[in-house]
Amino acid sequence: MSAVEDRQGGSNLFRRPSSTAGVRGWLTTTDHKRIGIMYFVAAMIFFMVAGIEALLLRLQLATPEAQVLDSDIYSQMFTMHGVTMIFFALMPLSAAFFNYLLPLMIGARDVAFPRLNALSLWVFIAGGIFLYSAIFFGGYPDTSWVNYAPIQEVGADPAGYTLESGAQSNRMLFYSLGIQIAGVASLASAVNFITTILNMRAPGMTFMRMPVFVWMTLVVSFLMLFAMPIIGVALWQLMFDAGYEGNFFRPGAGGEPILWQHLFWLFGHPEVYILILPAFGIISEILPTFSRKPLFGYAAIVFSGVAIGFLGFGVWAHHMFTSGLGPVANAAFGLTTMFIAVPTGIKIFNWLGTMWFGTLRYRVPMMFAIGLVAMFTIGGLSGVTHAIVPHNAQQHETYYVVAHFHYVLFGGSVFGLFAGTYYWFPKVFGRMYNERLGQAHFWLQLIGFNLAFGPQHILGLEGMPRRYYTYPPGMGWDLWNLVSTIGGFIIALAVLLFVINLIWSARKGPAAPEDPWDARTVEWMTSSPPPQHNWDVVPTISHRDELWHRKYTDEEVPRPVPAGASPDHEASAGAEEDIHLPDPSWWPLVLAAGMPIASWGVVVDSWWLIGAGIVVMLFAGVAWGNEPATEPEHDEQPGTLQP
Amino acid sequence: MTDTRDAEPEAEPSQEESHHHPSTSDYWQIAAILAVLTAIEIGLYYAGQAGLAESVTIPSLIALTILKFVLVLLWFMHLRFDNPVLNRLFIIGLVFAGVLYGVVSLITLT
Amino acid sequence: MATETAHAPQTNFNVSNEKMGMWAFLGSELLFFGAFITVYLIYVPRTADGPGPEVFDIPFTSVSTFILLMSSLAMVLALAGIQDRDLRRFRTWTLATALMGLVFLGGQLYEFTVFVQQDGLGLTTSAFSTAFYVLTSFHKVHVAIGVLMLGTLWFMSFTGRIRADGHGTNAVENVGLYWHFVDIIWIVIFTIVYLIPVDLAT
Amino acid sequence: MTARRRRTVAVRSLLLIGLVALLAACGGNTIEERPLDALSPDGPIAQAQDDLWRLVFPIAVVVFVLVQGLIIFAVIRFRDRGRGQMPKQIEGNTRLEIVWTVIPALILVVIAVPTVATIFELDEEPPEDERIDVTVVGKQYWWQFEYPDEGFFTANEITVPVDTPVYLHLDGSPEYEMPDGSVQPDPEQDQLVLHSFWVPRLAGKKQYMPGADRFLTIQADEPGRYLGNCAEFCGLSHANMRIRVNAVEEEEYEAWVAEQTQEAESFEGEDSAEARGEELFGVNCVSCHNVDGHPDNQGIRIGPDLTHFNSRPEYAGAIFDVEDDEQLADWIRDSPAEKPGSQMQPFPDLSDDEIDDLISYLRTLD
Repeated sequence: MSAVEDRQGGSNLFRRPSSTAGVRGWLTTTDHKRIGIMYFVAAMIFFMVAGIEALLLRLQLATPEAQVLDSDIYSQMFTMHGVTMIFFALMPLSAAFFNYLLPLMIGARDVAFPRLNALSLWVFIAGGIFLYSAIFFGGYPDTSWVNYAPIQEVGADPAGYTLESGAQSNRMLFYSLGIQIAGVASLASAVNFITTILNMRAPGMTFMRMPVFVWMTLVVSFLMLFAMPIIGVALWQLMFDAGYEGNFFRPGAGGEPILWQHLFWLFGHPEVYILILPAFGIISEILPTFSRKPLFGYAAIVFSGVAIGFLGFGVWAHHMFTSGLGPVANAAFGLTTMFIAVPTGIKIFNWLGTMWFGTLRYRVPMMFAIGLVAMFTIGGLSGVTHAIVPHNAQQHETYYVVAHFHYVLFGGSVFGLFAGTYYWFPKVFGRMYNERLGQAHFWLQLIGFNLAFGPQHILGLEGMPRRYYTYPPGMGWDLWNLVSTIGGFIIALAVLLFVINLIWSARKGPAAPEDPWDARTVEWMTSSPPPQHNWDVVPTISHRDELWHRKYTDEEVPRPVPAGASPDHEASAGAEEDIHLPDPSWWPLVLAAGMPIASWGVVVDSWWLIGAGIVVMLFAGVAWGNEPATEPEHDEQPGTLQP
Repeated sequence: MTDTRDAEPEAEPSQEESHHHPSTSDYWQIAAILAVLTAIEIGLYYAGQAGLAESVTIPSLIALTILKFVLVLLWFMHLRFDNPVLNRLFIIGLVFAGVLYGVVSLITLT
Repeated sequence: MATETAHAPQTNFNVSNEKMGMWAFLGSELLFFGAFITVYLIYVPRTADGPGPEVFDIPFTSVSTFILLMSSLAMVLALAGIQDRDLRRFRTWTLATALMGLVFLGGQLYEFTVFVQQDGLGLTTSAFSTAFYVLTSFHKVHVAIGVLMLGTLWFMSFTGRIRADGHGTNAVENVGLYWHFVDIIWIVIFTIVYLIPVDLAT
Repeated sequence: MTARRRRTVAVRSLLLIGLVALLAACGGNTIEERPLDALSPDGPIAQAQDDLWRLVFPIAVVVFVLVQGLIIFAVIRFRDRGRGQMPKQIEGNTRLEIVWTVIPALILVVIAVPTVATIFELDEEPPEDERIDVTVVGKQYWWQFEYPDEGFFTANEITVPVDTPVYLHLDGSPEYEMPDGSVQPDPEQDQLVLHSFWVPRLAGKKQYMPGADRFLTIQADEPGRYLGNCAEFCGLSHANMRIRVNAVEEEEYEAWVAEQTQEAESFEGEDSAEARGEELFGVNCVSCHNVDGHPDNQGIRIGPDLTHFNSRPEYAGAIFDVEDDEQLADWIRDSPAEKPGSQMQPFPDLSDDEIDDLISYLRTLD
């Protein structure tokens, strides 16, 4: 009876897939680990695309009055660089880690809603494909990722002597709909991860025993849950303005342009923490492992993370100090912004405390983790200088700000995410990465990064505004721009080494043991790579660093626990559990496919195409509702399926 | 092809919850109260049209709306009887929405 | 839908994953509607010399509001039906809920056509009109999705996914939560959009 | 000294020399070579902002050195020396937590107090009888300046007296008095977008917000030509929208104002290049440009007011030299090709002679 919809679907394609092999197995998978890997691969592709866009920008700026890109292409490139990096590279890279690690770290077999998880992945990919299809409809969005009203109403060339006005409104629609689709994916992930963490922890895994990475995932999920709707509304309104001549942000008809800035930054500032907190979580796992010490001040790090999350909603107007909010609002938001430095400082000092008196082993993950602490500190300090509101009027919209947020997002997020990639690589692929290549990657990236973004501090303070496609000589900007461009290409080389290392090692690297780093948390207890069901027996948690306590005695200077005496040996003697895993499904993929179809309908103004997209989504949604997550008739055999 | 396996676990919690569930007559009573409150709201609207001061009608309308909101939340949505964690999820959203949008309106309108 | 947790009967909070996920989602929805309502409130006086809130037909909207309010009652009665293992009561009240939802939608759409054709209040007339139409349409889309979910539930009671032994109760409960949420949002919109601003505008 | 040691020393010295040379190459710049430098204030507003920077930057440097020093120390001191030693398992220390919560908070208080004070201080409006009012409208992609008290307009370039606050009204809903006395909204009212007015050495920036009013005070201590830019993305030629502030002594300023209030000379009825140019201007240009004194002037301000075009050293958002006839001819013929997104329509039908005549007329507008 439960298979009614299988027969309804009719065609062979939509019969419920039962095999996990081949391409079809990946397309229909509901396994959080496979979804995590696909998230990573797709996000890395977007990361490199956005990186190439950045290189083009840097080429154009390397010398004054260069002619590499014209103003129009330059505007498209910097807009797409920002949008892609934030919504299609960094957020999904974090989601890749959440997906893969979260169930393993809390001792679950999967996330709470496996099909919703697959939906998030496919919606994100559909959004990316949709956004990049803009090239066929008159070009990419070109009014910057913040897209301040009312330029989004009139386009980058209102006179229309250079650009066609129809193409300009299409560009705005791609901006609006592309990010909205990505937002749907984030919202679905947020609901999924919150439920998973709150509801599906292993026995004994109390909140204060959760790894910090899980805590940060929880905070980030709440940030997404409450921030994504806000940008969703703003983008939805923009869609009506750009596509249907609405008046939300049109001053002539009573619209309020400043409202866009409010809605954008109400989302935009929590978004910064959505991007950075996962990296904080990752290095809070790596630093203890490679220092062979527990995390210093676990509770302080957790609560400062939660505090950053909350405060993140109370500082949005510091992006708007020059928009004329008045002295009271400016003072209030200046103060909250300064205050947020306190929990951030607590984190930095606790990481230092973790390293202090430790036995530090410099493997690649650890180097990137220390790199994050050092580089993020610089970004944090320039952040404090932004909070001095009067001087912010000098810094705002200059390269000083560009330098600041690249120190936070590249020096912070990207260093952290790369650290995590190296750290969990052996777990995911069962093979070790190449250590020497990894170290070369680290040093190249550290040097290239500082060359690229360090000089931008100076450029900004010397008065170079952002988003200029060209600049005249004689401003004192020539040298530093050249240095910055050279640094950008060194970063590109470093990332190339990274990708080569990953691809080569995933195929040819030496086999990795279960626990190559002598780590502390439970994901290292299962095999590398983990079986599809994650655990033969779900671990029972009795300590914060559960695995460490199973391996070492509780003495001040620990000794290894004698073989056979650790509790997991006792546990594994227990009876086999009856394991039911979610079955694969086509519906997440089909539902996701409906979204770009309807969105293309909006762009070409075809109600038929919009309708078709909606019908696809509704059909998939109803079929989804009628399909049980787990088919009752076949049981997975533990250990038979590998991701 | 019967779903016996997934029937068991989900039947369990709902049975457990049904101990606290209000009866159908409770639901009818709540609905009646909601209907009356709505009638009062509409009455207030017309009273306002007829000249009743805004300082009376607007606060009363807001109070009645909040009352209706809470009644549906607590009774129809069972928030009164369910695990407090659900309560919190919703209330965080409510507080965020209220405070953030309140501040935005304040800044924009002044 | 209701069976995602089949392999994990015990959850940490003793609440089904679906219910917790639904509440989290509803918490998020508050920020969606909150933003639309805020923008509307700011834009009420900005009619750009076009028609303002005085075009609203209070008696008509009151009736459709009342119908939506009562559909919430039908929804809990449907849930009570399935909880009491009474499939017939469940089907009757589910269908009643969906029908009341449809009546509400029809009334709203009719009201829109009146505004556009008789009062000349188009989407592009002013900031006020854009904010009004987008806010209420966003709510209408929610009602329409709710009606569709109710229809699916009703259908599922014939395919054996919802049964008299209580199987599928979780799904009914979650759709119910969504439906009531859509209702309470309308409670707020009705007051803020229809009952209050006329006073402010005059 | 071993060969290895010598090599290390040599490498280090080279690195050091390179670093010093690099710093010298940039740090040695005079202010003329960094005309937009935000850390070289030349007026009381920019000075007040810079004072805060001078307070906060050293604090940031100290924290930077402290944290990076601790990291480097830990990295060297606590490295794994391969002795297989196991460190003590320290979970945390409440006293330390309190210390590194309270100390940053105290530092922030030190920063916060003068910050808030300066915010309110800079927000004060200069007294009406001591200031000069200028109304600013951000167009795409040039700045329109109106001296409302004296009743004339300029573009991209303003002249102000030193030591006098200039109160800029960034007017988001501009209106103009027409020749017939009526008041009309800006013809491009619906096309206005965000800009940001920024002359770094005189004051921090402020957004130009369509539909709203914003105010900004600037003031110069010394006579000079201060450069500025649009700082909020406004379209294709965002990078080509410059600001020039000429600060001059009081007498010079008054002379300049007297000159700017003059009407343009008319050549009606003459037979000269200027007269032909004036006529061509009347046919092609007055529908967008205002020239006080032109016989066909309609008072329309879509493009810049050209009454004193030739008195401004630069045009087109202050990117082209006004004395370059060839450039000016190209500009008139097809301005969007010269400056992306320019809103001035191309005039492909004007002959070379006609353009020469037009330029001859423009040369008289000073």
